[in-house]
Amino acid sequence: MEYSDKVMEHFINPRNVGEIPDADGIGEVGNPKCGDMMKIYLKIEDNIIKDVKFKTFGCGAAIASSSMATELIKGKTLEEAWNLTNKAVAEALGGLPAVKMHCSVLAEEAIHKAINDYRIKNGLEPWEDRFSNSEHDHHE
Amino acid sequence: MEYSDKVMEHFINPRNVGEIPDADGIGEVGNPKCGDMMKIYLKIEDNIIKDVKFKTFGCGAAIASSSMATELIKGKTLEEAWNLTNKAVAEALGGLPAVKMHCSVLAEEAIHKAINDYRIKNGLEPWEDRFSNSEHDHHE
Amino acid sequence: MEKRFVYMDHAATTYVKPEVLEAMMPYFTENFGNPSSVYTFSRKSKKAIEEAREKVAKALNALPDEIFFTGGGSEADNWAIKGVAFANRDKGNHIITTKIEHHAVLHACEYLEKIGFEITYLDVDEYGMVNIDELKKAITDRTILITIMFANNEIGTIQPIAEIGKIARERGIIFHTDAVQAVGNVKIDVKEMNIDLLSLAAHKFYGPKGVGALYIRKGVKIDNLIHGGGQEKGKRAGTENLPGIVGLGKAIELATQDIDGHNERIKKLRDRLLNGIMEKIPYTRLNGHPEKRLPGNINVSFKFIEGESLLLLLDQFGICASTGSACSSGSLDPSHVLLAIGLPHEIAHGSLRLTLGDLNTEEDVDYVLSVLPNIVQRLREMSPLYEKFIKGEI
Amino acid sequence: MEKRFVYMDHAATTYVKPEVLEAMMPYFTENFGNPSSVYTFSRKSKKAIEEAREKVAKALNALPDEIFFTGGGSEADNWAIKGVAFANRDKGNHIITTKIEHHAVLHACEYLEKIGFEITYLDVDEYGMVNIDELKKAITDRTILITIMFANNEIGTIQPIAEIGKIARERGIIFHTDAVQAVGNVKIDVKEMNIDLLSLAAHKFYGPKGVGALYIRKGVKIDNLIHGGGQEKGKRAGTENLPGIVGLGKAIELATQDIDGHNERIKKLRDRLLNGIMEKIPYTRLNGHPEKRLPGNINVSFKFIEGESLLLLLDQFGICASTGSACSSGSLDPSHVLLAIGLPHEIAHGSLRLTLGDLNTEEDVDYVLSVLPNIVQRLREMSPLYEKFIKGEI
Ligand SMILES: Cc1ncc(COP(=O)(O)O)c(C=O)c1O
Ligand SMILES: Cc1ncc(COP(=O)(O)O)c(C=O)c1O
Repeated sequence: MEYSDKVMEHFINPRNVGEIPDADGIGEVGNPKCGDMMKIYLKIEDNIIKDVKFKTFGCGAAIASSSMATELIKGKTLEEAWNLTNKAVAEALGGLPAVKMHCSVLAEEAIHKAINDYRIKNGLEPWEDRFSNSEHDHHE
Repeated sequence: MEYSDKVMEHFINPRNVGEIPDADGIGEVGNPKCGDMMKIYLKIEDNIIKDVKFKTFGCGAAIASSSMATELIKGKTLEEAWNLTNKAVAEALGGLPAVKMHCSVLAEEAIHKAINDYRIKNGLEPWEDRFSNSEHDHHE
Repeated sequence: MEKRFVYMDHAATTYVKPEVLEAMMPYFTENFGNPSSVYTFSRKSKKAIEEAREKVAKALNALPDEIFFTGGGSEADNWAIKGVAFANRDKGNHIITTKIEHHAVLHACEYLEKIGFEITYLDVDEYGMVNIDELKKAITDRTILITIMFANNEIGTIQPIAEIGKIARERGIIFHTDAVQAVGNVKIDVKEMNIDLLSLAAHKFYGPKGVGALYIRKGVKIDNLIHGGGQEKGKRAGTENLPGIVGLGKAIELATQDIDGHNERIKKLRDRLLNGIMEKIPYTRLNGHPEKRLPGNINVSFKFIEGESLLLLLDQFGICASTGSACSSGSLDPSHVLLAIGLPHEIAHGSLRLTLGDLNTEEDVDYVLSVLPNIVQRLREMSPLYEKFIKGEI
Repeated sequence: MEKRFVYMDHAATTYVKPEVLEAMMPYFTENFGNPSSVYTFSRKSKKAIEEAREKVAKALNALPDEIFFTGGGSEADNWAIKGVAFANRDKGNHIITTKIEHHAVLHACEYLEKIGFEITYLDVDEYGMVNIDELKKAITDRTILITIMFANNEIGTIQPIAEIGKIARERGIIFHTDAVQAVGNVKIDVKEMNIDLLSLAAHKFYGPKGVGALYIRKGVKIDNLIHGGGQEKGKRAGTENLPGIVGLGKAIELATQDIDGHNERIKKLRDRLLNGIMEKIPYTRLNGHPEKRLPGNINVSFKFIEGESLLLLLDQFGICASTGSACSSGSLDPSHVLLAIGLPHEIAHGSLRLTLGDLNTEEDVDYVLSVLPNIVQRLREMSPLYEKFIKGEI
């Protein structure tokens, strides 16, 4: 289990760390019991992600995935952001060790949750994803 | 399993190797199947061992025991020679490894056989020893 | 402070001391003879092994005949446990151990469980201590083995081995202790402590990796784990790891010649570091026993952060350490030891083990103290748990 | 001729080649990190181990994932045999082996026999060759394992491994071969030869003692022998013997890079020695196969004399050799291998094994030829058996 240079770079200098006090959408996933938890804040204008911040409790891969995922959706439309897969996050990081792939899943999931949070707050139907029907049982 | 200097000395320069063509008593013990066999030749005059020779097929301890035992009985009376125990042979050799103690037993036994061979040839009762009733089952 | 290399993972493994390596060197290319051979050349090999055996025996107050060299600590543990179990099956099928053993013991026990043995895994208290009354209660007339570690590799807690040994001896039960972490750090006397079997590994006390030993008290019934040639009095087959065994002998001699002095030095450093951490970093808890612990061991949990990311950042500053977080090993649960002492999962994930040893200096300690608080703070500022805590949400 | 030191016991163990030792050196005191650790420092350790694994895989035409490091050849043999037996007990309890295996295999099998497995010990012919028809006949539908050595350590005979592998594969039986003596002397291709498990030990090919490997073909069901930590993909616990593994890797690379060239050189020396012995010493028989034998192996029986005394006298002249006589080992019977090829006990007692290797030169050979005939003659003149023979009594 060794991290790619890209993972390490994002882990050591994570982009978009922080909170957005007046966020338009917030998504929190994971469980500290399992060793990782991710919270994503979105600032949305005209269907575009104007700003994004995250806070993550977790391993190097979790932090790097958060950083990369937020970078990848910044400035994108909500549809584009929704379609960001965990695989794309992992690939952008130069790959993740097999046992750490779930960290990229967490990032995808957190973005989906934040977008749906925004949609619900704005009276829109939440979109359905592969995590919709069940709280993703991470590690259990 | 390491030999004492004395054992090595007697093994490398064994005393009394050879045959006595007109021996007065000959004792052969052991079994080549078991890896050792010893043959002792005695020349006896006036109840004294005037000369003794041996031939041995066997390990270092067997050869050294033969050499030491023959040295110890040379010039001795038959009674003295008879009373030479395997322990005395082993001690004179500075000790033998436990797994090699039987080699000194072989020497005691060969001397007894040679003495009794002499006694029988001379119409005397053979003496009894601890090996009398059974061929000593060496290794079996 | 300038970046430096600070190795604080001595419980994982140690470097080989130059004196130890020096002692080993002649046995690779020069005196390489097989100790079992007849010729003079191999006598040096045999002698070297017997000298090493005497050194190990002396360090434990055992007889040289009771020391058997192995390929490491795990082999010694497996041999002790499976060997006793198989050899004494006619007497019973019950084994008592604890929940905080090293995996070499735990998984050997679990294997036996699968094939019909019954294992009692004793609980430990919040400090990682076995309860003697519970041990006594667990004993049945089918109990053939008690295996309890001398000192824990994660939290450093030292068990009351002499007490346990006494109970086992009184009840006629074989007692094994995994002393892989204890040798060189705790005074061990197998006779006085009534220990029947004891495992050790050279690479935990500045000897080479890949070699260990099992002390087997005379008279203990035990099957072989590795059958074959007549080496080690027929109890452990395989051409002897000659340089490794010589290294083990030299290392145990060095490690046990002045345990008090060594402990004093290491403890002083350890306490300076521990006090500094507790002072500078809030929301931190010490894991393991406050006093009855290995001299070089620190195990702390920092709330709101996860251990692997902590290690990675420490690594950026040249600091080598370890954690009980599952995230560092790719396993699902955090350390079984931290869970056994009652830590909630999320706290267990935030654990950091720093194990000091002969490589460390005061400068190392001060360097870690200059780096660690900032790293913890940085990770906390990134942590949604910390955010909730600050906001009073948890 | 002047007295010299002549090591002709390479089958017992070899010295560590300087290049091998050099490769190992950085991993004792410098790059000593535990390969399982998270920090950068330990990455060198991990990388070194993976490189060694690749070298072993390459030498056998296996995948790196199929190579597992052990504490030596005996551990590898025990693991293979017991591990397969326990993991496949539901399929059957029958194991086939031969009468000439190394004790690491034989005694592991005998242990299994005691606990309910059935073992067939195949006979061999006068050259030490397994009979393929007998092997086929021995197979039952309860047969779970065939374990037959690649090359014999005493008489050097090389078995038809590819043929055996084919039969085993066709019948769906797991096939293990003890290749401890074969590596570096015979070309091995585990895929082509249908080998499922293969044991090797570094100290037989100029690597360090105390480290070996087991090749386990992907998909073979096998239990652990040593349970514990997750090292070696969870199959063999214990902190890795880092320098040992690096040494094994380097040694196998060197040993297999030019097997043909190596064999040609060693065989030439061997044949010069063997021919000299046969010419100069009457009443001598060659043991083992005349052609299908290890390039460096000579095993002869000198009638009328005993092996240990022969070794001791050779030792006086600086020559290191070995014998199958019980007298050299303190055991009751001469070598089980020599008995299995049909030698009478007394002939087996007079056996001498000379195993040539990289240390040997033509001068060595000529020196042995100048010394050995006299020694044999001297012992014969001391032998009552020779006396009887000369007198025509036997
Ligand atoms: C054929 C064979 N198998 C197994 C072994 C055992 O190897 P080790 O002594 O390294 O455990 C040896 C050598 O001793 C051997 O020659
Ligand atoms: C307490 C304890 N037991 C057993 C072991 C296993 O020793 P090794 O890794 O040398 O096999 C270790 C170390 O890893 C340990 O700390």
